[in-house]
Amino acid sequence: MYSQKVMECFMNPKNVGEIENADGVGTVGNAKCGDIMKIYLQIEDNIIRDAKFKTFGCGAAIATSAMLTEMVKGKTIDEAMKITNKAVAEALDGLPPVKMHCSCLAEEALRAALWDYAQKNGLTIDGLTPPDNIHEEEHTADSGEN
Amino acid sequence: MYSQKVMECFMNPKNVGEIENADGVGTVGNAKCGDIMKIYLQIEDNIIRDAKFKTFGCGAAIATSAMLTEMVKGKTIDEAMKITNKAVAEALDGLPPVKMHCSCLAEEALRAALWDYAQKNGLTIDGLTPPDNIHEEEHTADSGEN
Amino acid sequence: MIYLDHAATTPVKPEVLEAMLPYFTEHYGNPSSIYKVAQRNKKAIDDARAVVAGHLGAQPNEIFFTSGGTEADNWAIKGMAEALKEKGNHIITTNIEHHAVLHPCQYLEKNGFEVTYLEVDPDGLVSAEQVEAAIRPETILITIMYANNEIGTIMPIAEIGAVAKKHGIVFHTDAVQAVGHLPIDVHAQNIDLLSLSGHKFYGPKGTGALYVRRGLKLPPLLHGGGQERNRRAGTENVPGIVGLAKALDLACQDMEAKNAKIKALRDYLIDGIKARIPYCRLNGHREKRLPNNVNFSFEFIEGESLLLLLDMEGIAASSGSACTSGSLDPSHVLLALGLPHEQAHGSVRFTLGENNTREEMDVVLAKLPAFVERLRSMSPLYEE
Amino acid sequence: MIYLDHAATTPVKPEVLEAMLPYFTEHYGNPSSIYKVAQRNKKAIDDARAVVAGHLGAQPNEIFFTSGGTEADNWAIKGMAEALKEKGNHIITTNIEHHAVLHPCQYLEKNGFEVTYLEVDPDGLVSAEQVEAAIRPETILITIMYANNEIGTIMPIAEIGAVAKKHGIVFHTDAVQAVGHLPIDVHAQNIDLLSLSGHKFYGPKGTGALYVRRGLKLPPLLHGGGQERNRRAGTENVPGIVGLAKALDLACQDMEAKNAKIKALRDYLIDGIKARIPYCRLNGHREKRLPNNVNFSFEFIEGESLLLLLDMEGIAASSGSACTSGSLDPSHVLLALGLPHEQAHGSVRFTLGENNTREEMDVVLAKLPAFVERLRSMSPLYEE
Ligand SMILES: Cc1ncc(COP(=O)(O)O)c(C=O)c1O
Ligand SMILES: Cc1ncc(COP(=O)(O)O)c(C=O)c1O
Ligand code: FES
Ligand code: FES
Repeated sequence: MYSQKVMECFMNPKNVGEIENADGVGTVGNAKCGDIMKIYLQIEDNIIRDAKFKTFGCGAAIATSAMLTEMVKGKTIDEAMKITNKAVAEALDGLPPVKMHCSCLAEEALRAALWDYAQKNGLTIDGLTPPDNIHEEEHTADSGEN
Repeated sequence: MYSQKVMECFMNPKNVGEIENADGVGTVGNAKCGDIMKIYLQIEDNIIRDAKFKTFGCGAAIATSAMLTEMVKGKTIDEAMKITNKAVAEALDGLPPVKMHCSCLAEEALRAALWDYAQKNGLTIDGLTPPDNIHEEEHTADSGEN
Repeated sequence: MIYLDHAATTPVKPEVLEAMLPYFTEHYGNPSSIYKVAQRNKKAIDDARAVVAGHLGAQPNEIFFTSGGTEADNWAIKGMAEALKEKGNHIITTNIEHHAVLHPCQYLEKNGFEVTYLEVDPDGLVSAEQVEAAIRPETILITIMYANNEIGTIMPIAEIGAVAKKHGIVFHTDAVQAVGHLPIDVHAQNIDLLSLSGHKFYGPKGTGALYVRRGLKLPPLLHGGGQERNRRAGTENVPGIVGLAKALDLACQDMEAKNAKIKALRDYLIDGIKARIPYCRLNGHREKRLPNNVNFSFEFIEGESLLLLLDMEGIAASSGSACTSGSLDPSHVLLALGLPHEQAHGSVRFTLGENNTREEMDVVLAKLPAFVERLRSMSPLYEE
Repeated sequence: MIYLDHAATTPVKPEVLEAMLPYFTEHYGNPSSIYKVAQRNKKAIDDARAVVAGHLGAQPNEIFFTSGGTEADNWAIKGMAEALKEKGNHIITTNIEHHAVLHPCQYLEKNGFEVTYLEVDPDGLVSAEQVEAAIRPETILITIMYANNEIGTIMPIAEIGAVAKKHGIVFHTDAVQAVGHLPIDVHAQNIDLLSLSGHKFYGPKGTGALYVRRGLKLPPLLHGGGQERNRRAGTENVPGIVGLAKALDLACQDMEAKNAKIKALRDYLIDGIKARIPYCRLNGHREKRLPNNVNFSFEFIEGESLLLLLDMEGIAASSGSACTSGSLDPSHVLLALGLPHEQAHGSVRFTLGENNTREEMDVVLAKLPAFVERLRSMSPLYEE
């Protein structure tokens, strides 16, 4: 089901953990949906120096968390803002269709963390809107119970 | 599907044919149903001296015609009247359930021939009622088309 | 044995069985499961779907696997009726469909639908004009078989498809006798739904598929798990699906050459019977006919007895009659052609397969006349 | 591989496959045909029917073969609803049925029926008293599963059957997880309809059966040819039917001894997990439980990730969740037990089979704690 890259990122995920006194923290999803993603950013001079995550979720959720945190490190905020869920999925050599929403979650978590940073520092970031936890759509899957 | 006995009677049926100037002839069934049975009897001194048949019908119809005509030969009319379709079926080591009606047809044909004989000779035969060609019930079968 | 009942069912080809075998004992995991060993089975199903789609000119996501032709027919007809019941309640079909189509139609009639059973001509054909003339504002479905299972007549499917398209009416075809035997292109022929059954082309029994044109909303017939993209519930019959696809693939290889060969045998048998046996009638269209179908009525005799005699000589054929075990019920197809009852009862179908030979036809031609004569001599209907 | 997903599906046993093989390529004739070579297949089906009937305490003419458990469930429920709709429109079931029961019920709700979904207790049980209390004058059907597929809880079927009988209401049970694993006697247990599925007891996928008590008028779900005494149309899947019967026969041999062995392994695994992993919960009843079922919720982690880690070590298990590929949809069964969503998401089912060993359990017990710990360390919900 998952690409080898996803499995690699899942099995040996980078950036697991928390950043103490992080400059921005974003949490999206909720336990009811079975997915919670929490991203911690350390930002200095407009540059993301470090990123870590904690995720309660499926394999894709963990892999995208790991990939996304890896991708943003060293980027400016504007550059980070350009990272889409698609880019993360592509970096993972793709995700199964029913798992694309897990990458959305990652994108949302990043933006929530950036929003948190902006709020704390009285900044506005171009194109950034407040997080609203909309990860609620139904997703149907091609599988049965047994 | 059929017993060996049925197949034997079907493959080498006795008494196929007509009796010229038969003393009694009975025809039952109709082409619409796919079954016509015609039985010819030669009767002398109240005894059935000869019996023959012609049948348009399935294997069971042919086998029961052959068996029935064989069974009545040499019997008195009263004895012949006691031959039931069940007896014919038993003599054939049984018939598949959906084929029992074919043996009814044989019984009916015999009675029709006896009726014909009685009519021609102004007799009444105990228990004999006029033939009425009632071979019309639906029969369902355990099989599919393909 | 000389097997001449390929329209009833075919043996599974050794290559097909071989393709299936690993999925019974080795790759048995449930395709919906997450672990790797099951993923292989998911891929096997996806591959099979692509193969089936390819041979119909369809897309893989337009193919849904079922337990056979009957389920596919029931699903297409009852499903479309349910989906479109607000739009209308009229269905058009023919009077020579397989019971897997007729009986669902009759079931719907008991539930508020109206069904027009178009009458075929003496060769078993309906025309696109007949179909068009029967269309009403409330017509929601046209279901007409691709080729008839008893008499082999091939319907003008592309023309009917064009009429259906012109009027915006959903068109289903029961192609159980055609798939694997005739070239099919659902898009060129404007077919919206198509039923097929694996065991008619050397695949396993209990397998089939329904093609559903993308965008058509067909509700499930079997509700349950989310298999087949939520459209057909039930743990997938992986070996069966793999076998169906393999068989179809093989059937479509060199289809033209194989058909030419079978057609030649068919015509040899038809001409031979006509030349040897008086009072017989070839049922079905002489040209618009499945390459493997021979169906004759022999006057004055009944089909089952003839089948028994043939069987005693190792020749397996079938009666024209829908149900072989009761002659009170003659074939609705033969009656629809206008045959009198006794002729409908006296019909025999020979359906050829890839492995039949000219020698086998010669055996049939050598035995058949005497068998017919023998039964005629017992028949009260036959007077020389 | 350590296969621990036998409730999802089982491999076909070599003896079963062997019994099936001749019917693919050799004895392929259509069982409805008249010729001798097909009669053997008819007999094979009759024999299979007798075997299945025997193991359920039923009569052969009460057994109808289907394409699986899903079809059997759909047929029983929709069929009885159709047959009895003049009598009433109320159905009683539970909130932990398989979707093959729940979805037909929901379908019927859209078509004028009312369904009571009895709430199970925290162990997954309903009581006969609950059933009785839910009965209304218009109740026409009670459908309650024999044993649950996720948590293994075994329902008090005989008691429910007695209640149904007392009130003259038809009782169906989805026994897909029970047949071949638990002793069943439909007459002693007052069961009117019972669904089973071949691939749950080492038989082939795509096979199943419905037991229908003699005298019950159940209209067909699949209309068409006259197979299965006019109740279930479609060319019979002869190898599948033969395989199902053979598998059931083998499953019922030494059932008690086999169950004792599996139960011991099950309990070893349950106790081992409990001893090694904190914050876990065994789902389902501790005693009234399928001999092969182990289902745990591990707090703070999500099931799929755990399954992936197990899979990497060659351990095949399944999540408690109905649909493994989307965690937004937690198992309706676990939620029905009263589990909070995050625990319902964090469940894993191990279902054992005849060939699992104690060594395999030891491997699972050796790996599992570290996997759970690893995922917990990534989880935002877990604070030591
Ligand atoms: C309890 C239960 N009912 C019904 C089914 C459906 O059976 P099948 O998938 O064979 O159609 C299953 C298994 O999938 C099951 O576990
Ligand atoms: C034209 C036609 N339609 C439908 C069917 C039903 O297919 P199955 O028996 O595989 O369900 C058959 C064959 O039996 C057929 O010949
Ligand atoms: S986070 Fe992967 S399924 Fe929702
Ligand atoms: S005479 Fe045999 S089927 Fe009617």
